Amino acid sequence: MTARIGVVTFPGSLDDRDARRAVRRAGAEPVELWHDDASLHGVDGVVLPGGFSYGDYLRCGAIARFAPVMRQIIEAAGRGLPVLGICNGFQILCEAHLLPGALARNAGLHFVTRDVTIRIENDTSAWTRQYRAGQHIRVVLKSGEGAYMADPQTLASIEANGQVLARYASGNPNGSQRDIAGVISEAGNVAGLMPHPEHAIDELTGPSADGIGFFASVLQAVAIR
Amino acid sequence: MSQDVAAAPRARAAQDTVADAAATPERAQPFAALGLTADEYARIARLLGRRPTDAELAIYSVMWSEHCSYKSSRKHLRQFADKAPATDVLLAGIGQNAGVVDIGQGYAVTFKIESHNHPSYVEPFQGAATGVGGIVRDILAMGARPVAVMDALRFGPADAPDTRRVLPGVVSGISFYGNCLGLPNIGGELAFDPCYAGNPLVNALCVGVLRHEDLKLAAATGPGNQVILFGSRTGPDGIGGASVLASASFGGTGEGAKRPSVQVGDPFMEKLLVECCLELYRTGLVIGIQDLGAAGVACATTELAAGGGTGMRVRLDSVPLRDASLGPAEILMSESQERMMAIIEPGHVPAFMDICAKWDVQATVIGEVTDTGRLEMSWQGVQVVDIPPGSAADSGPVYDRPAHRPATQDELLAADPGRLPLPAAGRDLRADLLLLLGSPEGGDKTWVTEQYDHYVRGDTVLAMPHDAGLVRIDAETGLGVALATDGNGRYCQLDPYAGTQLALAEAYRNVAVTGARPLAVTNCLNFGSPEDPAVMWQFTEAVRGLADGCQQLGIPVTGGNVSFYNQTGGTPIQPTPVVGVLGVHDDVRCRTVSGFTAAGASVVLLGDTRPEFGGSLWAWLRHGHLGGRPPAVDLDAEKALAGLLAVAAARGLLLAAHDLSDGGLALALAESCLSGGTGCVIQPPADAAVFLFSESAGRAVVAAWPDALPDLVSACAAAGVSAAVIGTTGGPALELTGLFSVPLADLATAHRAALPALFG
Amino acid sequence: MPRFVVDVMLKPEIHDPQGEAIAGACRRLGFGQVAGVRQGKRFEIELTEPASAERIGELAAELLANPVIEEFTVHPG
Amino acid sequence: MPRFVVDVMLKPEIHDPQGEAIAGACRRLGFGQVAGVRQGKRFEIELTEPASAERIGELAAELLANPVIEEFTVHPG
Ligand SMILES: Nc1ncnc2c1ncn2[C@@H]1O[C@H](COP(=O)(O)OP(=O)(O)O)[C@@H](O)[C@H]1O
Ligand SMILES: [Mg+2]
Repeated sequence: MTARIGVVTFPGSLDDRDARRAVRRAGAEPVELWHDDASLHGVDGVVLPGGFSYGDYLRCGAIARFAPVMRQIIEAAGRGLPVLGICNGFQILCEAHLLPGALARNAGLHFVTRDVTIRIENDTSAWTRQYRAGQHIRVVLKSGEGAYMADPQTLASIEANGQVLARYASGNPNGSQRDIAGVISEAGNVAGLMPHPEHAIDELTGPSADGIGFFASVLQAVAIR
Repeated sequence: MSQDVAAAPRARAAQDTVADAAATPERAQPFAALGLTADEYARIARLLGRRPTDAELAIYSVMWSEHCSYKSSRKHLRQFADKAPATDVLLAGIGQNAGVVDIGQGYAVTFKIESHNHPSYVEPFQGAATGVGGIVRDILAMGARPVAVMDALRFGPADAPDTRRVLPGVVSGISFYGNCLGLPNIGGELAFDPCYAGNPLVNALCVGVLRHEDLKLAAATGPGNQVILFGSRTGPDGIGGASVLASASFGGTGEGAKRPSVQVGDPFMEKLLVECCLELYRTGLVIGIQDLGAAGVACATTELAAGGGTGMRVRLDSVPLRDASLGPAEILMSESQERMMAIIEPGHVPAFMDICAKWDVQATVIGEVTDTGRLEMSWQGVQVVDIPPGSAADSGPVYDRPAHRPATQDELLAADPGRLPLPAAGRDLRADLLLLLGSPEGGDKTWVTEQYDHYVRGDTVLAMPHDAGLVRIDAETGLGVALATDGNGRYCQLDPYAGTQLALAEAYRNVAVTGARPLAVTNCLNFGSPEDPAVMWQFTEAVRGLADGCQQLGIPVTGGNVSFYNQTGGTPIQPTPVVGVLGVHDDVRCRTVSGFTAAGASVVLLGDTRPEFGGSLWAWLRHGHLGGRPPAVDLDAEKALAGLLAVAAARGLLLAAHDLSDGGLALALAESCLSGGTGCVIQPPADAAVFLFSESAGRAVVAAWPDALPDLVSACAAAGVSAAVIGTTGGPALELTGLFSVPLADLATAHRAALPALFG
Repeated sequence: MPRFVVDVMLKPEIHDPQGEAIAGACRRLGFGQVAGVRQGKRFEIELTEPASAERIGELAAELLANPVIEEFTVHPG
Repeated sequence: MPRFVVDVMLKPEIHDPQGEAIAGACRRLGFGQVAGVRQGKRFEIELTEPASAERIGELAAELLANPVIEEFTVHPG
């Protein structure tokens, strides 16, 4: 049986369609989840896609974290369900305190769309096991509030625990502390990534096909689980 | 301040009713302050057989404004229809919200470009943002899913303090609205000239996709059908005019002065509105639909009723308000953003409302379609409007304004650039190349384009820095559309007829270099005051040039927009028609890119180069010179070139193709080297300055694999396109043998420097 | 060190979609008594030497606010 | 109608690039005495019925500010 990966659509989600396409391309079955859903429909993993949920009014992700479906996701994440937040999804996971830290305004103050190279730091998570630690991949960054921030103790502890998922390796595009591009939860099932792997699954429309590994990884993780 | 705590409604006694209007024909009305002439006011009274009510006056004043009625341009724009080439691709044409073009496989696309120049000067961020919002709703109203946007921008000198205020605001406004809406920005323009200092041009384009059967029209049909207003609530946005009316009619409480003329955009609401409309379309319940843009409810109701040949009864007090103190005239004129109006059968209203509720979109029945042929509106029980809708929508005044070629035109043409000293030494040629490449005009636009998301939706095949944007429509077959916009104020200043054809030719060529087949045209005509005969001459020449050019190229104009009164004091901007060309790509996997991505390919210059420097970037930047004739136009040659490029792309002959425009071959080569990360070695002819900097039209530079070269050469011969092998790709530099060599790193530094240095 | 605070708010008649969205979120979170929210900006300005409130007002009008849609107040911080 | 104002500022130890850019712009504009600027948010909240400052503080802590990087103050408006 193929894995079923839910992709949440909040009002204002934009990359939900692309995330579903990536899930399908990796060989899993994408399941549309709606922000108002009271159930996760038995999915094996969840992607919170990029976009501007609720317009990103107030702060990115601040309003989305109170959506009904988030209650289900927070609970299931606690039981080990693999969850990946991409860009706005990462912001939502931080706002929901499923991931440490916060994402602040880019150092350059502008929205930045750029092809970036990131280095995978942790290759054991549910979302990165198809990569090798130290591997460089080319993906798309597109965000206005993508600067990863945490207090010194938090930074020290995520470094010590191996919770840094990936770092920018072609210059720091937004002022993220320690070049952090993504982090994972202590348990390793909840991941947040600022750049977009789902926009890097086909060289015709993206900078590479490197991003598919995130979706292929979760397939493997689900099979083992 | 909020939706729940509304101020007390204005006293109803203050309303000017239809009965009042009949009873008090002599009452003075502030028509002049609303922008109507005495003749126009008299014409309204004649049409109605009485003076208009205040609310009616509001409707006519906005519907008969230059912006909505095209009263100074209409007579000339007819040429687009009269001279339209025979074509079977047009499913809906001029007069609709946007033109619709058949692209095959059951798909159609609709696209249009529109200006938001004045608002963007007053409040750059919101002005530009709402410009994007408005054009997206136009596309949505045709039944299409918007799939991409573009922006053509022109500012005063890049280093002027006011440009530092306006440009970053405009760019972040476009970025904010387009990104938040989830529409990839696939291209545009960025130009600078002192003539735009007090009057920037902000033109936004949107393209949408639909199946043939999904086409929607703005027509209210079926008496008894319900009129539903949905989206944002109506507030006092952009109704400076209506407040004139309010203060004049209601004793001038001064309240009117507070009405803002700036609208604030809510892209989140627009995103919901887009998804909501598309879901509504899928149910098949929508009989007619219209977006609310300039002139708001006044425009939507009159155009829907006129379009359907019906009547309509509207209860203005049903319109959901953000500010309860608004009166009927203000509600009619409000330009609040993110609103649409639909016509629905009564039995389908609940289903309609359910879908709106799902998307959190407020929807309200505000009236119904009638068979009376009258547009009737009530407000708190009294009738405030009773007019034939066509009289406002279609029977506005049409002016044949005087047009005279200004005497100064001859002086301008006489200032021949042939007198300018051409560089000959390698050192000087190199310096001029770096001057162009390092200028805001010729430099890298990444500072702007990086703020735009071009990846969203995952179907963008080409965007900046390529010549045209290219989006995939069907992932199975590879069907896609390419789009480019171009305009050149300098050329048009010298010769508006030829200049407009050059803009058309450039956009056409930009689309063609990707391998796409040009299919249709949209345009945004940015000019000074039509009341100035010299400007009117420029305008008539430009329209004639575009209509003739499209006829010759065999591609119809499907729609567009006219923006007059672009001037500072008495000084108009350079005439700036911006032309958008749409092409179809049968298989986007065969697209041609603009960069040299590999070494060892032959660099071939297609087309003929003549010493043509009139209006050129080189003459302007190197000598501050603007004069003489613009490059010669040869549309048959453009057609031949485009045909050749499509064949070459389909047969996979090309590594790269890049069109030549501003800055000539010099800039094109530098751009291809930089975007592909590979240098080239070029063997220049004797007249290197002409070779490098002339802006002769109808040219492109391509790179072809050595084994494909014979094929390419024979295809060129067959198409009647001259082709000269001028060098080879490869190496770490842009080298002109015997003249100069610039390492790629130095090229890149020069290219990238200008905009970040100015704007941070 | 002398300090000023400049508060910049959208003029009351200007649409504030952001404030409306926040008010909606407050109510959904159980703060039903929230009638409306308007969101503005607060600038805390530190000076190397004293300046008059008028001077800071000039700064606000020129740089911190767009008087077409915003209004501001200056007070010592 | 009861009103509260909530001011939200980045914590002092968090880098505020926006404030820095504004400070630079101030100095370029001839306001050389500007030593530093920090930019935050100001929320004006209108209530249908009175509420305690504590209650508004809860709202701020839960929604209006992100305690990881921001701090806030509540005062009657
Ligand atoms: N305002 C803008 N918005 C989006 N894209 C832009 C803008 N200005 C320039 N571009 C893009 O930057 C690239 C280079 O622009 P330009 O040199 O003017 O192209 P061309 O000469 O082929 O018309 C093109 O891909 C163009 O679409
Ligand atoms: Mg080009």
